[in-house]
Amino acid sequence: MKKVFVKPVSLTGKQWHYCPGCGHGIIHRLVAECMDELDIREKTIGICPVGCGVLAYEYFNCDMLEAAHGRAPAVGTGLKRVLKDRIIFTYQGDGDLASIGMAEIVHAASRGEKISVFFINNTVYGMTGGQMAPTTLLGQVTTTSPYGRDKDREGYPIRIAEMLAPFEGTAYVSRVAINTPANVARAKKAVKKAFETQMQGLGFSLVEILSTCPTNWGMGPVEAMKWLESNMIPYYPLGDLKVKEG
Amino acid sequence: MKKVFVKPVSLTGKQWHYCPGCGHGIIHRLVAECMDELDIREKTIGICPVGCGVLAYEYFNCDMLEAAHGRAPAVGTGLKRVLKDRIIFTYQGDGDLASIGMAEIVHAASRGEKISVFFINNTVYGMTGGQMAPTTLLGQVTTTSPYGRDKDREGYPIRIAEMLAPFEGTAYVSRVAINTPANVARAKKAVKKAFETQMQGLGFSLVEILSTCPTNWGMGPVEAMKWLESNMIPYYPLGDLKVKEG
Amino acid sequence: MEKQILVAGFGGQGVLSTGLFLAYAAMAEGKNISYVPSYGAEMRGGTANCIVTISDDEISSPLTDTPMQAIIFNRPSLDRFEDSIQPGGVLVINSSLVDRAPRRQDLEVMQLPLTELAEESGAPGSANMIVLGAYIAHTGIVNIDYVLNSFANIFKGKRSHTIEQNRKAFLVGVEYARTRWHRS
Amino acid sequence: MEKQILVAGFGGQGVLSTGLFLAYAAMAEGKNISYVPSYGAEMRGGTANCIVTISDDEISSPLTDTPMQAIIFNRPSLDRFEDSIQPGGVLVINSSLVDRAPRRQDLEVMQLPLTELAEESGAPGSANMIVLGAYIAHTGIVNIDYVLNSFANIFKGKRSHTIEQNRKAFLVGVEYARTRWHRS
Amino acid sequence: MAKGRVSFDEGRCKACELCIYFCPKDVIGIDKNRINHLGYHPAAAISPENCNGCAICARMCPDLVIEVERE
Amino acid sequence: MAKGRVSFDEGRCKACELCIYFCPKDVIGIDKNRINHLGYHPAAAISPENCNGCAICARMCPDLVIEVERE
Amino acid sequence: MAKVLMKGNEALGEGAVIAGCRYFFGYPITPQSEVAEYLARRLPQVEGVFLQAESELAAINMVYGGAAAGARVMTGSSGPGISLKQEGISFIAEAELPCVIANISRGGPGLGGIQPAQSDYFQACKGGGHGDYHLMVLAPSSVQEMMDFALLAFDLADKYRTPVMIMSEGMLGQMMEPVEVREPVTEQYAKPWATNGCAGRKPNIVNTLHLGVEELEERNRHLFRKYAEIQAREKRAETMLTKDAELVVVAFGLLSRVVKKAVIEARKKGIKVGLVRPVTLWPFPDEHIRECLETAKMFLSIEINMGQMIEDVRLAVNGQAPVEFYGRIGVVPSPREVEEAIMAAAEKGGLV
Amino acid sequence: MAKVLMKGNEALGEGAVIAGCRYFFGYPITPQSEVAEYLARRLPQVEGVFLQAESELAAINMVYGGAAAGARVMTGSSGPGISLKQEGISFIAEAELPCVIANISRGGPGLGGIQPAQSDYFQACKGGGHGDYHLMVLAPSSVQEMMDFALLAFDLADKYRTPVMIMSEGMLGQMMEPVEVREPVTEQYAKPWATNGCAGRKPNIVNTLHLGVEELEERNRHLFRKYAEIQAREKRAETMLTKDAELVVVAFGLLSRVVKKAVIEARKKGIKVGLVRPVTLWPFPDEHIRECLETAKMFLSIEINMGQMIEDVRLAVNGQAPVEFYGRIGVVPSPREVEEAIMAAAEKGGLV
Ligand SMILES: Cc1ncc(C[n+]2csc(CCOP(=O)(O)OP(=O)(O)O)c2C)c(N)n1
Ligand SMILES: Cc1ncc(C[n+]2csc(CCOP(=O)(O)OP(=O)(O)O)c2C)c(N)n1
Ligand code: SF4
Ligand code: SF4
Ligand code: SF4
Ligand code: SF4
Ligand code: SF4
Ligand code: SF4
Ligand SMILES: [Mg+2]
Ligand SMILES: [Mg+2]
Repeated sequence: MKKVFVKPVSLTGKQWHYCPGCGHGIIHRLVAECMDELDIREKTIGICPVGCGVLAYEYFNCDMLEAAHGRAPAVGTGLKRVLKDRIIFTYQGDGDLASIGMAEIVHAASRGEKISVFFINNTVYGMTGGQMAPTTLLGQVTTTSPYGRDKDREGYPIRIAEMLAPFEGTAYVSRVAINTPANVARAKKAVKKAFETQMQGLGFSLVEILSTCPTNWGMGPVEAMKWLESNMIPYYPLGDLKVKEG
Repeated sequence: MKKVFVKPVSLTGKQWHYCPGCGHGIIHRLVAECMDELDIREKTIGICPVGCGVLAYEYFNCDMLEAAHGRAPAVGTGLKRVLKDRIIFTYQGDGDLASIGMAEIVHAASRGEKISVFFINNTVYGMTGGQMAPTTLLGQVTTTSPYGRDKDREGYPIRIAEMLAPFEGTAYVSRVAINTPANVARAKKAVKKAFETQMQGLGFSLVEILSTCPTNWGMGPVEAMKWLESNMIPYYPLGDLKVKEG
Repeated sequence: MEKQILVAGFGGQGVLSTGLFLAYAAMAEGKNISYVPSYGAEMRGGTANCIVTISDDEISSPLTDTPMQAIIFNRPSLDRFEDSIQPGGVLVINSSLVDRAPRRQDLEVMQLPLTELAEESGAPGSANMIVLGAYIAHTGIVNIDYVLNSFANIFKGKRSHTIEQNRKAFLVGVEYARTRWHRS
Repeated sequence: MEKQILVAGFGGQGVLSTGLFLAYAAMAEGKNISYVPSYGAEMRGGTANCIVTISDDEISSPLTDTPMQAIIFNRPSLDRFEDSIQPGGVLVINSSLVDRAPRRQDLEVMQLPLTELAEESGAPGSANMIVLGAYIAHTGIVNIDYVLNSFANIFKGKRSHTIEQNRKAFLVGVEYARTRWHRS
Repeated sequence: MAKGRVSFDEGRCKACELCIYFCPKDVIGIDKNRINHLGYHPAAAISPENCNGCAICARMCPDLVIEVERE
Repeated sequence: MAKGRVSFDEGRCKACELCIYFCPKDVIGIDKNRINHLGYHPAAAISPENCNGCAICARMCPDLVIEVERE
Repeated sequence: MAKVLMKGNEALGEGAVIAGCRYFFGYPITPQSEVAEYLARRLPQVEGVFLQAESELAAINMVYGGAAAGARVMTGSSGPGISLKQEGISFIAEAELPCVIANISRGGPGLGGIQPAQSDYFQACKGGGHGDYHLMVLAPSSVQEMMDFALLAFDLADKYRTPVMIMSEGMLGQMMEPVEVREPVTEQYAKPWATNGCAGRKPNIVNTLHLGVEELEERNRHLFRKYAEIQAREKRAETMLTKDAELVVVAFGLLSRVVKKAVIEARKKGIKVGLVRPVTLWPFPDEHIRECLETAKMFLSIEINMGQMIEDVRLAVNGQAPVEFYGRIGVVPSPREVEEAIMAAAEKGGLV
Repeated sequence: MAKVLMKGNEALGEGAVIAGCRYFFGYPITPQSEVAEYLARRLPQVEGVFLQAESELAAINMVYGGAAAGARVMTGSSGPGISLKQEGISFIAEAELPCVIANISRGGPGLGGIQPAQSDYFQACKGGGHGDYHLMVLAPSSVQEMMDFALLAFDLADKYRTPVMIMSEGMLGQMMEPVEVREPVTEQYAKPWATNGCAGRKPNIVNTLHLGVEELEERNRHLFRKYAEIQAREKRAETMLTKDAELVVVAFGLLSRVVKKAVIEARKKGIKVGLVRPVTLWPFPDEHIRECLETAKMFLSIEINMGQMIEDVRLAVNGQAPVEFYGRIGVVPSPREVEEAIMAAAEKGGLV
């Protein structure tokens, strides 16, 4: 028998603090597997968000920075401008990237900053206990949209991938999900493509990854995967939105 | 003989501080004329940017606020949420709106905040002496892009109207210019439409107005109008990008 | 007299609601109370604890690092807090998740296999009500009949459908204490 | 001795470059200098002024509100600064834009119609060089031959094509001072 | 004869020449003989008889200098 | 017979049941008889003989609990 | 009226509602989020508006707009979020717009931790933003005061046209105590300066730009005349056992209750110790402290930080007695620990 | 070497280049913009990077990234922009990342004016951001010092792994003086902690989060041990005529030069007056001030603000002499005005 699935070396292996069934764990692994496969661990520097992923610096087995809430793209810009030949990625939640960090992500994308952004859209602020995110769906109940998100009160959910793809500075923009084995495989491909895009110096890359937050959605992990499928994917369609070839 | 052109009453008539031939003067007048024609001066509250338009509170003859750099859409949101039946407009430059204020404008638009935004794109930071703006054209020399804006160093100019028009919260998005009498007439129509959109409660409205900064472009006012035509309009095409009907 | 009770365990074990219930019950009985959770909302997992102060007079300090009594849900909490309990105090331990005996000799130690009891009782989510029943029955820190009567007030609104289940679990604990624990 | 010269006028009149030229010239002559502009870059229009300090020794304070000498380009500047000039000081006035005589009797007042002179000389943008020529010729604050020789150093780089024009304007001023102004 | 009449609030004029450039009838010019308190030679009607009252000058003037009347 | 073998790093398991749900061969179940130090009943192979080594379980496990071998 | 068991953050939120606040603009952050969550549920019930801003920056600027409109408006945050609001706070102070800002604080700097701390004292009291200005800063010590100070804060804000900060340890926001729910206040202040449409009057302007040299200076002096008035009228402190105290402990917030207990215990051991608890951190109650100089031989500032308020205590004491410090970070020391600190100070000062 | 006539802002920029700084991330603001503009031209010439950030927030976080990468990095701003950077500054201080921040300051609060001011003293020295931390703050008084302090700042930043602020009045950034251009420095500090790829070593982590109670406290104590070391070693001040001074004026920055002249004039009138000019505002040179107590009967803090540094002067003097204040806003008082203020203080103190 040979091992067909082992932990990637780009993870420290430290047990993470995520809730049972949380999508962050799967996504961490995908990112690390791609680092392994591209053999870039030693020249990669990752940037954690503020959000449930804040402790990712304990999990990724490469140099890591923990940035202020929403500012990872700016921190990444500072890093990359100094270390032009290193691989920089940010790992950001929807509160982090799409709410407080909106200016930084738009400008990093527009500048064509050569970094890779992994954007974890779970429609909610996980870490702070389930408040509304810019990506919260209409009607969705959260602790700060207790009557269900209403377009007239809280406005519409933002589609980040669609917003950034038209920018001339973006080289690769894709949306994937982790709700089925097939989608996880596609998600991994997209993560890899994002890294490759950066390695080829083509420009800014972003993968929006639809994920789950069973805890704050108030459902079990399996149910959460189904909810993602039937509620999120219709509003946030999957697929590549922009692929600039090298 | 009857008067066919007089100063609008929605202006105080105070002499403004703008440089000779500056587009701000024309745009101020258009906004004021629309307020006159719609008879909304007494229920309009305007918000000044930080930028050459900062002193607009001395020029518009209605209640005025002067906001921190880039934050006018947030200030406008605060005002409008309290004063639901009043008309709120912001007047913002490209540094103010598209650089430091990016998060605020995107979110106000996405929320469908019922305010009208007049966005003066003159490809440069006028007030601070001609630094690069997000809208500075490729190759354009400014004091902070002294070697000409280069896509690899400073990134690409941002097209704000195109970026915001797809949002579900936006009801009216248009781009106009002030370089010819015909375009000035169209610009006025757009400004009026933006106010009307707000009065009908349809959502967020934004008019991007291509304007001139002879001083920092280093040319005479007439030459500046020509430069606008031959350099800006090709990259920033004119026309309505979104019109939601009431 | 001011009594301070520590409740400690894993994040998901109902530690905070245990303390809160105690606070409500004491308040219903007319006592002065305060309830101080350790809050870790920015962290998933990890440990949680809270301190409930119950007093006949005005409470000066809602805090202590030497509680009189403690309800301990897991091993890390025992390790962390055992030494802090006041001599002669009460220590209630969930023996399902604590695999060692307490070192202290000067405490009244009560154990109960909470996970098993909860599963037996058919309500795995009600472990905290079981321990409360046992603890209150044993210590009499609040009047137990009073508590049983105020269930409806405490679980009001959205949680009212849980009253019966919680009451049942509470009684499991009361029963356990009455049959297995003896006042020393 | 520390001499402080104020230059004041409208934003677009070349007020600051007048002061700067003076500073460069004095520096070229080996003096200690400092140049303090009022900066109004966040404002278009409005007024501008600067203070140049020229000294044989180290300059302690680059600032003053009582300059010894002043070059005034317009009426508002005269209104604002007339009183501040030290008794016995020199006051140079652009009479094209100053429609009143100075009130002070204790100053050496020199006037010249700058706008007209500049237009006559065919270089409307060089009014500031004219006033400089007149002022330096009259006061001898820096050695005039030295100044004429260092034009090339001061207008270096991108501005070198303006040397001739500026020199010409400067000489217009020198000529004006020599023919029209007399030392009192 | 003129169908229109333009008048200039001279003190506001900054001599940007936009009115001159856009006037379809070449009515306006800079008056080199005057200097306003801002230090500019203001614009003025040099061929008032040609004015058709179209108000283009006023609409392109950034400084609210011009008022226009028409028959 | 089994073409694959799954092994569980039991102490990491949080009993989310994703592996169970996604395993195409119904190999995995929750082991009610065990409690790990996190307080969960961990997942375990209840029908190991059915395992085909596809590693879907491991790929869907958020907690890096599972290693998979195949012939 | 029967008391209700409430979380500090909820009591603060309800206090705002009682004070007539109908607008809350905020952004979630632990340990402040429950203020927002409470008001997200509560404000729509009273026809108010809760809006989750895209950031703290946006939130404070929405407050700027809402306050300019003449409404009673509140925002809240903690640590990093309060830092992000500094520009806006400076603008609000300069524009003299009344509003209430809650800082349910955590430990820093940086992301720090969510543990209770008083490390934002300097930021709150010395002006974290640019320029010369002050906030009024209230430091509640109980859940009841979270509610009561909300009422007080809105009143002070309107009265002096100034931003008022309610600063509490995170723990006070999270803990629960029975609260007597207050009666709605009725006094409201006329706001003829509000920018709410100029029908029937001249336009109003809300502005913080002052390009003229004299104008800027006069504006600053105007603000400082107001601050002097506030200092003259609004210094508040609670004192306990200070009449004959040789050792005076100074402590604020939730911590002050712990200190109270410790002071009582230390008294039992014969130490002549008293407590001054600043209620207003700005204006700082220096006179209350100076009054103690009749008997005090030593002061002890106890804080949950590395030593911040101690500077104000020193400034008040002005060299007339030694001022000692005892500090923790991220932890509210227990009564026993504080008692030990008191005993140690007393010993050092020869007061045992 | 021949001197070159330079603007203060340009001298600062060139000083940074000489110090080996190759990265500048900033956002325009008057009166700081020339620092950015100078470096936009200059850095590409030395293979460096100038990047205009989308905002001050982005700029300070780019600095965070660039400093973490191990480079010498600078940013600059003024007033409102510095306020926007407070969160980032707190993060940088906590993460112990070396960098230089220029505050070419203006008058506030709010948008205020672009006039020269020293109104950001509190913000710079007491911690404008959240949490317990300090910046080192240098206050140059001449264009030459704008350059020299840039060199010094980068050295101190690396040596202590701390952000260093250079704070000057806007006027000093704008004015021109002849400058002796310094030689490039060669000493560079090893940065084994930099996050620049973990080839051949264990991964490095730059982090400011400390969830454990003990961890957070220990982290704060660690920082404060460092600050104590800085206080012990790096206090700098210039003193003039203090040996026998009965009246000691304290003033910093460009203003201190004006005060110098006034002190000399006042001496001529028989007043025994001297000057202490703090060069480091933090650590504050309290010992230099205390040394004056041998002869000093009175202190006078002169500032271009409403009275900020005076608190540090008072803390240093600790009640042993009265401390008076003279302040302006948005205006550097003239030597004559300062002289009058000195004479008035001397009269009040009976020192004439
Ligand atoms: C400046 C600032 N504001 C707010 C917070 C509080 N905060 C921490 S995480 C978070 C939201 C996280 O949500 P998201 O980015 O969606 O990540 P998730 O936890 O869902 O993965 C917030 C608001 C903070 N730490 N800093
Ligand atoms: C927080 C902050 N950052 C920077 C500035 C300086 N500033 C004033 S105006 C301006 C740019 C103005 O450019 P734009 O918005 O394009 O307006 P314009 O002058 O071109 O009309 C800047 C950067 C400021 N006042 N506040
Ligand atoms: S709160 Fe949600 S996102 Fe955060 S760890 Fe738990 S499940 Fe995952
Ligand atoms: S700087 Fe440019 S935008 Fe500003 S007033 Fe002058 S011409 Fe207009
Ligand atoms: S109204 Fe028309 S024709 Fe007359 S001056 Fe103006 S632009 Fe020319
Ligand atoms: S357009 Fe207006 S400001 Fe310009 S020259 Fe004509 S009248 Fe004067
Ligand atoms: S490897 Fe495939 S078959 Fe085997 S347990 Fe995992 S999912 Fe089931
Ligand atoms: S998916 Fe992983 S964590 Fe979840 S139950 Fe299976 S083994 Fe356990
Ligand atoms: Mg999220
Ligand atoms: Mg612009």
